[in-house]
Order: sequence, then C-alpha cells, then structure tokens
Amino acid sequence: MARVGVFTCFCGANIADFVDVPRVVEETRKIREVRCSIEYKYMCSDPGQQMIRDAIVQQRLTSVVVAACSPRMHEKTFRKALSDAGMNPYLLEVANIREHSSWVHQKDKKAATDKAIDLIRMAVAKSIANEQLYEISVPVTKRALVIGGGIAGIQAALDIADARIPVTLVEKSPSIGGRMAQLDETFPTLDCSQCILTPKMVDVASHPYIELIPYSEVIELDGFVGNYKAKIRKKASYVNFANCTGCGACWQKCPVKVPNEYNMNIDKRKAIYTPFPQAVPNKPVIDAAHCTMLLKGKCGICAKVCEKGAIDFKMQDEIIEREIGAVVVATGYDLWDPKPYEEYGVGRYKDIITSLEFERMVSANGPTGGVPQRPSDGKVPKTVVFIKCIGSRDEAKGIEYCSKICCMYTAKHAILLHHKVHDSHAYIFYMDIRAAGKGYEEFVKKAQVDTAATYLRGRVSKIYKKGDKLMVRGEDAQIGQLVEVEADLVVLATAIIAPKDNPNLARLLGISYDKYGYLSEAHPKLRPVETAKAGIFLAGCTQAPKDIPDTVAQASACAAKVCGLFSGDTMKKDPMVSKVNTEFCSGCQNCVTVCPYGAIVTEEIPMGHGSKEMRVVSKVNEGVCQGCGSCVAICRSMAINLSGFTDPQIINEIVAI
Amino acid sequence: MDYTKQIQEIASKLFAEEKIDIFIGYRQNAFDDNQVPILVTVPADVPNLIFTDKSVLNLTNYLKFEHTRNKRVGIVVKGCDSRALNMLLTESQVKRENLYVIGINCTGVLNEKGEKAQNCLECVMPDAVVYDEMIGTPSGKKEYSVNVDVKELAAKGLVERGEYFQEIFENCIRCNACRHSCPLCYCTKCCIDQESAVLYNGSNTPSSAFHALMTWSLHLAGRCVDCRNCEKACPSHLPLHLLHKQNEMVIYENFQQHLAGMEKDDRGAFYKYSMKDPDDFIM
Amino acid sequence: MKKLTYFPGCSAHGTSEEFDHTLKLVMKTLDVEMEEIPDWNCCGATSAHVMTENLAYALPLRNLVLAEKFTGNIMGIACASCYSRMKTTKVHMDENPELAKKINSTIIQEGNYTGRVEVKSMLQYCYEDIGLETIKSKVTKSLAGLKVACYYGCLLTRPKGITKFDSPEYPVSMDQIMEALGAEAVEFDFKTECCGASFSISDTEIVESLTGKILEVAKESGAHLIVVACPLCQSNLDMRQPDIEKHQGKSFRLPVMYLTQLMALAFGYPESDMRLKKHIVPVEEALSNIGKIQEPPPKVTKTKKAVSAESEVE
Amino acid sequence: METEVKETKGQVVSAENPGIVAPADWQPVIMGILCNWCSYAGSDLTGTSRIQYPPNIRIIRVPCSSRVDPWFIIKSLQTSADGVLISGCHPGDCHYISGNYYARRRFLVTKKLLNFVGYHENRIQFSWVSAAEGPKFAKVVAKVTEDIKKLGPLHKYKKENLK
Repeated sequence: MARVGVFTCFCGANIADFVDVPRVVEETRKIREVRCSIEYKYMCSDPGQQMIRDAIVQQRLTSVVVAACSPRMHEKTFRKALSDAGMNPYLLEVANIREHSSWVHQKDKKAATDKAIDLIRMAVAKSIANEQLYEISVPVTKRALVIGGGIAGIQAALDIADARIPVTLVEKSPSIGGRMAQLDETFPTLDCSQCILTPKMVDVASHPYIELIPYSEVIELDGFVGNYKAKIRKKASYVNFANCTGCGACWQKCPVKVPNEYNMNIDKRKAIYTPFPQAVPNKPVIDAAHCTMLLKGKCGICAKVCEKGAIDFKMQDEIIEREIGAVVVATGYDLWDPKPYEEYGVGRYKDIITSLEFERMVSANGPTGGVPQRPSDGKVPKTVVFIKCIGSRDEAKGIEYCSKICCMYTAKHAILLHHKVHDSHAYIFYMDIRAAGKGYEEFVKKAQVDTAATYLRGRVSKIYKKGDKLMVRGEDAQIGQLVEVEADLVVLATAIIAPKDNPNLARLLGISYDKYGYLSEAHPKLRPVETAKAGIFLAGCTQAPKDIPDTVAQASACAAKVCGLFSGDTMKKDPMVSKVNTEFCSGCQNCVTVCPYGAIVTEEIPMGHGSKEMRVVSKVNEGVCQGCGSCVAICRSMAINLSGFTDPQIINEIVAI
Repeated sequence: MDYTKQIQEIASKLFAEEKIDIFIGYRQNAFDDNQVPILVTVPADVPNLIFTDKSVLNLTNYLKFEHTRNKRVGIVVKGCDSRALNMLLTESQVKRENLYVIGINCTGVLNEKGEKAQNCLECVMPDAVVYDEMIGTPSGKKEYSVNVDVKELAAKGLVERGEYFQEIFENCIRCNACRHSCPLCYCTKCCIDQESAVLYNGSNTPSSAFHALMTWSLHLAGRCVDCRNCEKACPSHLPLHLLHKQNEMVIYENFQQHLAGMEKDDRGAFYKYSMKDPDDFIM
Repeated sequence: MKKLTYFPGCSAHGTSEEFDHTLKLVMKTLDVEMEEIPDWNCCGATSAHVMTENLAYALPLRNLVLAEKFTGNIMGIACASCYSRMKTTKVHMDENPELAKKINSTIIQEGNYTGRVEVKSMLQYCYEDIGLETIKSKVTKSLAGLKVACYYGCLLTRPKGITKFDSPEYPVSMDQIMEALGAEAVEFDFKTECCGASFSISDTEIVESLTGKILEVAKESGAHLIVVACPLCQSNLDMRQPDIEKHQGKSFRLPVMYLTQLMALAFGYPESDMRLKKHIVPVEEALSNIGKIQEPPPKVTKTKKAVSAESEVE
Repeated sequence: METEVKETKGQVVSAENPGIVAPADWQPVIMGILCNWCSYAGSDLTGTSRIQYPPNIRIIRVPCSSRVDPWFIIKSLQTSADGVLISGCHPGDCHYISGNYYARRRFLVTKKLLNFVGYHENRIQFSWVSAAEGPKFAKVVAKVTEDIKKLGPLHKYKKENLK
C-alpha cells in the first residue's frame, strides 16, 4: 500500500488568499493512500522542507506530493529535500496550485479550492505510480574533434587544448589557416592578417595537446555525446612528412604548373607544392590530379632532387580512427560565383574581379607583389569601381541574406587601394552601409573622408567596354540620376555562401542544415553554438556569415562548451528517458523511424528463455534519448515507456478525478 | 477468376524444387459452400489447393503464427493481401527471402450473397504489389472513392450516428476475433491485454468495447489495407470496416493521399509527417 | 520540307515589309513551308495588357487556337512584341488550364485550345529548329569582311521564365547565325539595352537618349551595321538616327538591317530583293565591306597569355 | 453534419444524448494535456500575469505533444472529462524538433474518428500555445470551456464501474 504525504503551501498570501487551504488539507487527507496532509506558509523555506523531511521519516512515506507553485519553479528544490531525507528524489510530484489555480481564479474561491483539490488528487494518483529513478551517468571520452583549420577551428582547438584536453584537428587542405590566411590586412584596425594568424598556426603545430591531421576529411561519425567514434581519411600526400625537411627543392624543380588556389588562380603553383610560404605544416604535397608521374608515369624529378628520399609515389589514402567525446564543426565558407551577372560582362571582361582576388593582389605576399594590376594588361589601375551586394540580398540572381562582411572589407579595400596606388580613386556602389561593430562605423568614415572614396548609393545596371576602359553605369539614388564611371578595374563583393559540402557533412554527422546549406544551431538566440545533436558544436561561417571577431568569439564559446562537457569523467543526465520492455516489443521498428535523435537502435535477443532462435527488438540509447516520448505514443504494444511520464502515471492522473 | 490450375502447378514445382516448406493457399470447406485456408506441407496435399472468386480471406494473417516463422513459405496474395504483406515486410515481421509470393491480379471476390464484395468494388489496387510470380493481367491503380457506408453515416446527424454506434458497441462480445484475424495485429502482447486495471477493465460492456475498438482502429489507422478479415471473423457481424474506412478517408484526404502498404518501406501515415499537414483544426 | 505556321503581325505588312519579304525568301531556301494563319488578329501588344488581363490573354489565345488548325507544331512569329504576347499567353494558359477554358469558352468560337502548338520567334526557330549547320550549308555568298553588332532588344530573350531561350542579358544566338553567314559579330555590350520603344510616341527625347547610347556603343565596338530581329527595334534605331545625330551632334551612319535581309543576301538573293530603299540610313556603304578581308589581328602567343585555367608543362 | 446545439432556458441538454439534461449552473470538467516546454510554460505565464480564466480545466503535464497517445483522449472522455484540450508548441518550435508534427496527424484522425462515432467535435480541441502566449492560453481555455458548456454533460461510454 502506497503511503503518500501531501504538503500544501500557502505561498504567503499568494495561494492562501484565493484557495481555502484548510479545506484542501481536510479533503486531501481523506484520499485513501494519503498518510499525512500538512500545510505551511512557505513550503520551499528551510522549515517547510524540514517538515517534509520529518514526515518522510516518521510516516515512512513512499511518495511525496507538494502542492505549491509550478514544478518548473521548485521541483528541483523539493527533490533535493527528498534526497536529503534518504528518499529517491523522483518519488516527488508537484501539484501546481498557484499558477494553475490561485492566481488564475481569484474571483471564485470555491472553484479555485475545488480545482486545487483535484490537482492534488491527480498528483497523488500519479505519485503512486512513480518509480525510483537514478541519474544516468554516461562515460566521456575526453578528446575533441575539430573539423576545419581556419581561424575558427584554430581558435577552438587552442582553447580546448589549453584546458589540457586532447584535440584532433582535421583540415581538408595541405595547410591550416583557411580564408584568413588569404587576407592582407583586417578591418577595422588594419592589422596584418598573417602577423596575427601565423603565430596561432605555429601554436597549433607545436601544442602538446593538439594532433593536427592535414590533407584529410572526416568520413564517418558513429555514437553519441561523449562517445563518438570518427573515421578520418588522410589523403595520400605522396610525401613522407617524417623524412621531409621542407627545404623546397622539389617544388622549385617541378615542371608542372597549376593555377594557384591560394592566390585565387591569379598565378601558378607547381604540382608538388606548399600552399603558401607560412603553411603549417610546412611540408609539400603532390597534387595527384596534375602530377605527370602519377598520371602518366613519366617525370619523377622531385624524387630525384629530394635528398631525404621523402617522395613516395606509391603512397595510399589512409583511414585513421579516433574515439572522441565532442565535435566542433568549423568548415568556413565559399564565395558565390558571379556568373549570372551577365549584364556586367562577368566572364567576358578580365578586368572584372572578385574581392578576394583583389585582396590577394594587394597582399604583400600576393601574385602581384602587393600592387593591384589589371589582369588584362598588367597596368596599375587608377580608377577602381567596387560593387557591393553581388549575390547577397538578391533574390533574383543570388541569395536573400546579407553576407555581413562585404561593407567592411570594401571600405578596407578602398583604403588599401589608396595606400598602394596614391593617385587612384575608388568608387563604391552600395545598397546600404552596414557597419555595426566596434570601430566599424569609424572605419567606413575613414574610407569616405581620409581616403576620399566616392560612395554612390545605387545599383549598377550595366558594365560595357569603351576602349580599354570599363564603363560602369548605375544609379545614384541620392541625386536620382544615372551615373557613368570610366573604370580601369571593377571589383565585385561577392556573397558568402555555405561550403558546397555542408549538406553531406551534416548528413554524416547527423545534424541539420538550412535551405542555404548553413549548419543549424539548436536555438537561434539561446543556443547559438550547439547543434540539436548533443556534443556537436558550430563555430564560424559554417553556421552563418560572420566576421573574424565574431568567429573567434564563437570558437571560444565552443571550447567552453566542450570543456564543460568534459568537466567530469562521466556526464550526468536526467533519468527521464525511454525504456523498452523487450518482452512486449514486436520489433516493428516504427519507434526507430519517429525518434528525432536516432536514440533507438535494434538488438537481437533470444526468442524465449534459453531459446536459440533470435528476434529483433528495439533498444534505447540512454545517452542520446532526450525524453520526448514520441516513441511511447506510437508504440502499439506499449513496449516503450518514458520514465517519469509512464502510461500508468498519466492514466492514474486522468482517472483520479 | 479461376487460377486453381496455375496455383497447383506452381505449388508442385516449388515443392519439387524444394524451395518451400509450407504452402499457404485456399481449399474447399467440408460443405463445399465456402473456402478455408490450408497450410500444405507435403506435395500430396497440393491437389486440394484452389483459387476462385470465393478465395476471400487474407492469408498473410497466417504468417504471424509460430507454424510459419523462419520457414520457407509459398503464399497466394491478392491485391489487398499484398499490401498487408508489404506492411509486414516494412515492419520487419517477415523476411522477404523466406517467402515465395504468388501475386494475383485480382478481379474481385464475392460476398456471402454471391455479389461482388463491397471492398472489391471500392478497391484501389487489385494488382499484387509484391510478388515473385504473377497470375492474371494487371489492371492498374484505381481511383480512390470514399466508402459508401461511411458517406451515408457521415450525412446523418450526430445523435443518430451515436445511437448507431452505441448498438455496435453493445453487440460486441469482446471475443477479440477481429484482432486475431488481422494480419497487422501481430503484437507480442496486445495493449488491451496489458495492465488491464488501468487501461481497460476487460469486462464485456459497451464502454470496454468502445475503448478496445477505438484503440484498435487507431492502431490500424494508416496501416489497414481493407481486406476485411476482421469483419468476416466477427461472430456478431459488426460492420467493423466503418472505423477503418473512416480513418483511411481522413488520412487519404489530409495526408498526401496516403494509402497503406502501396509502397515498400512505407511505414504508415502516423510514422511520418509533412509541413503541409492540415493545421486549421488547431487553435 | 518542314512546315511552319506563320504569324506575321501588323508591322510585317507595313513598316517592316522588308522583314516579311526576306523572311519568306530565306525560308524558301531553307526548305520550310510557311503557312500564314488566315484571319489572324492583333496580339494586343502595348495596350491590351495594361488595360485588362483577360483581354490580353484572349487576343493571343484566339491566334493560338487558329494555329492549332494547321499541321505544323510550331508557330513562328516575326515581330518580337507579338512573340512576347503569344508566348506569355501560352505559358500562362498552360499553367492555368481552368482560366484558359474560361477565356476560350467566353470569347473564342473557332475551337478549343489544347496547347499543342509551340510558340517561337523567327530567331529562335532559325537557331533551334533549322540549326547553324544547315544555315551554313546554304550560304553561297559569304559575308566575310562585314562586322555586325547584333541587337536583340528587350523581348526576344526576356523574361527568362517565359522565353526559356538564350541568355536574358547577353544572348549569343544571333551572333552565331551571323558567324555562320561569314560575318564577324563584334563584342557588343548593349545587345539587350532598352531602346525606349514604349516612349516612341509620347516622349521622343527619352528614346533619343537611350537609342543614342546604343548606337554609340555599337559604333565604338567597330561594327559596320546593326542586325535586329524585331520591327520596332529596327524602326527606332534606323528612323531616329538622323534626329539623334542632329540633337546630340554626333555622327553614327549605322545602318540597321534585319537578320533575314543578311541571310537572304548570304543565300545568294540579289540586293534588289532586300528592299534596301526602305532604310533611312543608307546601307550600301556598309555592305561594301563584304569581301574586304582585313589583316587578322596578331594572335596572342602562349607565353604572353595572362592566365590560363589549364595546367601546362614547361 | 453536426446537430444544432439546443439552447434551452434553465438547463443544458447533452449534445450527444438529448435525453440527458443538466441544471443551468452545471460545470463541465475539461482535461488539459500540455507540453512542458511551450504550453505548460505558457499556462504558468498566464498565472504569473494573473490573467483569469474559467476554473474547469485540470492540467496534466507531458514532455511533448507527441507523448500524447490517442487513448489519453479516449480515456479522459470515458472517465470524468466532458471535453479535452491538448496543447503543444507551434509547428517548427517543438523542443524535440519534430514531435508536434507527428502528434498533429494523430490528433486529426482521432478527432474525426470520435466525431464519427458520435462525439461532438468541440469536445476534443487542440491548440498551439507558446511559452510567451499567456494571454492566448487564457483565451483558449475560455473558449473551450464555453464550447463545452453548450454541449452539456457527456455520458457516453463512461466506465460503468466508476463512481
């Protein structure tokens, strides 16, 4: 026989003024299973809790009902009181007689009291079916996987590693550094990007807690939070890094020239190459798609000149497996291809370039030695037109969103142009100037005033050729007139888009992505770094376009989340998860389909006791289950139940009144 | 529609080639006025097999019993039966590799009065959708139409409809024959039989019948293929199809014209969703 | 022999008679039998679709219904405006059969619209259904030496969702036909710029400034003449030229010819068949460039090439 | 086709069973099943905002609307309840990603089936109430209570052995 204790709170006057508490106590005492019914002014106060603890011991209660405020308020408080009295905390039920009765029926004390009695009756009935539950602890593998070695991945990896947690950093290309390594100077302070980034890259390479796996990709992720297993494919580099000293003799002698991705294809690199001089690791790789030795079996010059014998043409892709507890995804961004802007002559005119191409040109280690040149004739441009929102905020040709950083880097480009070519002039066509950020508006002002760049509000409708100039025709909406600028060079601020591979990666990791391909955060406001899958976090532009400070902040936030997750040897988890009664499970696997977390798997069990015949049943992975109960409601044979909200508990509530 | 010869030939061939252990088909009953299922285990019994337009029952029901589990089974399925088989395959209740399926492209079976059965008149898929071997000419998918009885009842007033069903629930004797005859009621332990004190009081009253039949029909909603085994098994001759057809209509009209078992790996309407599902009934 | 159902439109019988005439010659050479729709009616361009939507559909729809009485599966249209109205109507009616039925049954007595007949401009027909190879094979007098700027105007390739033909901003079909005839199609940026046709009557100043820009860029590109496939383009660019020259103090002297006139010429028809007298800007001087092959421009050698996407081996 | 709800002075007639009448001051019992993250939080907000609503509803907390098995509805109607209100997160806002989408399908079929066998459709009602929609929750409860008051007491298939 159940022995239930009911504890009704006055909540000062909050409850007592509108609910007749003595009558509640009197009525609830009549319930068959109720052993004691006690009232007190403030149940949540120390003396109130003491009354509960005393009653549990003295009355040998089997469950406790507290009639007070919402369980969302003090459920934890009272559970602790139960624990302190040596009772399983999950034998508590809260009857919400404040938010659901006294506060909302202030004009009818009788009705409010009747309702309060009913709510307590329901809670008592439910509590009788309550079971002892225990917090689930899931062991944690304390190693983080960071996917992507741009500034986001670098920052996350360093912050996690500084907390003495091992990190595996996987980078797709031969060197870490990402997009930031391609930048010249950064807004709004014009620090040299290389100067602030390369020390961090070196730190990654030398950090005792970071394992850097460059030129590789994650191809599989199994498991759940704290217990993931990742498979990483390390692409064949054909260079034995252990022997290579990075002397560079191989690439100097290589006869094959290939467009250089690092310099936006403005110049050429070799088929054996390091992407850029400050690359980390500073070891070359062979581009198998272009190496004549690998393609046709002829050449092999690099192998001949390598004194260390580090070249190995027989090298194969390698699969590396790592057990990890959490994942940070930082795959960065791609740039939109402005081809649809046919009215600008994109693709036909060499002197129309993208911003990142311009960035490479003005970069000191760039293909033109830091001075911009017209691709058509190599002349230094005097008049440069910058056009913003190419693809961004353009539903017809591109995408609807704002790429966020173009306003700032275009202002930067105007300033850099002025630095490099003193007698030049910049014209900037814009839709709006979005310069929200510390020092950003001032920076734009600097471009407008100090550099005297001409800002023209309006869209460009046409670019056509006149002699060797490009005529840029657009509207100056502020004076309501058509303007034409005779330009030497046109720079298009193309939109940021999600990496093409993101949907594949998302499927592989089991997380979601939006219609543009950006990976989705768990909550746009309150959980911006987590994904809906526990233990997987997002940093940088893979989640949405953002600038360097925001990216670094998000990366550090990821690191904090990972460190929090790894703060104990096990993770504690609410025991409100689903459980399968294998005796009743018929193995239809519909629960596997509806589970939003993939928490349900199947296992084989013997048909009967000692039987050799096997049958398939469902099994809940407690570490992954979030306790929604979707599986419970669709299980026809009621083989699954959700602890804390079992069928008997809810049915008891329904039939209690 | 008389495929007796073909089926006997196929069954003999399957036994001769040792492809099957059991063949599930139809035979004439003792009074020669109806057909009953037969589980043929030896080739000598093959001549008893028969298939005509009186081969009414859905034989896939016999796949859920212990006799056939993990045995190699040859089975005859009509259009509706094959949809039930599809459901069983999708819900992992039978293994495809254990089955040799003879699909009948059905032209409709007869009811007790010798007329074409109502579910055959309204049939959407007379052709077998799963088969190893096909008999008859496929006639293709038919247009969906709302069940005439459902339509007629829905046109009546609420009170009248309520009284009609009250009688049905009063006449139910809670024998569970409907459940037993349904191929898709294969649960290890039916929910109605569990924890009876809380869920269902087990007594033979209209309210318990109501509760059991409501639960049952909702568990078959989006899965029922309208074979009407249940109705044939019901000793009280209750029009059980009303409940299933009502649910089928709601599902068809609201959830992208969903019909159970038409495709492989379609788990039924309640195990998927669409953003376009109706929302106007929710405040 | 291919069959083509032909919709001439009002201007083909008037201002652009030379277009109509040379089109018929060209089609004869290309082995296409043109069947002109009898009792065709106005396409409703410029006025109907700003007044009432249903009327704007009804007028072309009747022509489409009439076209379905012929065996040909394609309705070829000379005028770009007619083409635009007809094609828009076809696309919208095919998307919305209910509306088509309604309009059909209310106004049109000649039959029921089924959507069988495809609608194409003559440019599109030449490019897609006849093909560059066939056109090339019929050339008896190459136009080599002649530099042309191809002007498509606003309607032949736009809106993209309706026409589904060539690029809406930088089309190339006419350029390729010109090259098949032996002429050189110069790089011309104002292929689809607005000529101001809608203001033709009401505000000629706008037309002059817009058309003047087109002429200026065409001249700049080195063309001897402008090729068009639309009567309105032709009249605007040709007829207004003297006025533009006078008001803007510039000299263009750029003749504006129909695509079909040049095709007919290349197919060996005498100049007398071109109706050259109808042009305001004389064309003779421009046409005299035919046969005068200029020095080919010096080829850029591989080493000087700025950037190539291909990899290369030294 | 729904039967017209009869307005009778001084008493309420059951919509399903015209033979059953109740006095005019009869109060229905409504079973409210609310999801923890949106609707239960929303109902708490109604309380903290002191927005008043009729006291007929008895609230059960479940983690998600997808936890609601149709026979919770059936069971409620067979025991003390005269009507049921189920409330969850707005589509797209489900705390558990997709729970309410699955639930929505079951709710529609259940509602239509119960109506088919003789329950007035207003006895089974659904709402989406977010954690911020305290005022909406009050409105929803008021409307459901009013609807069910008009329908009169429910006697159908009540458990014979219950009080």
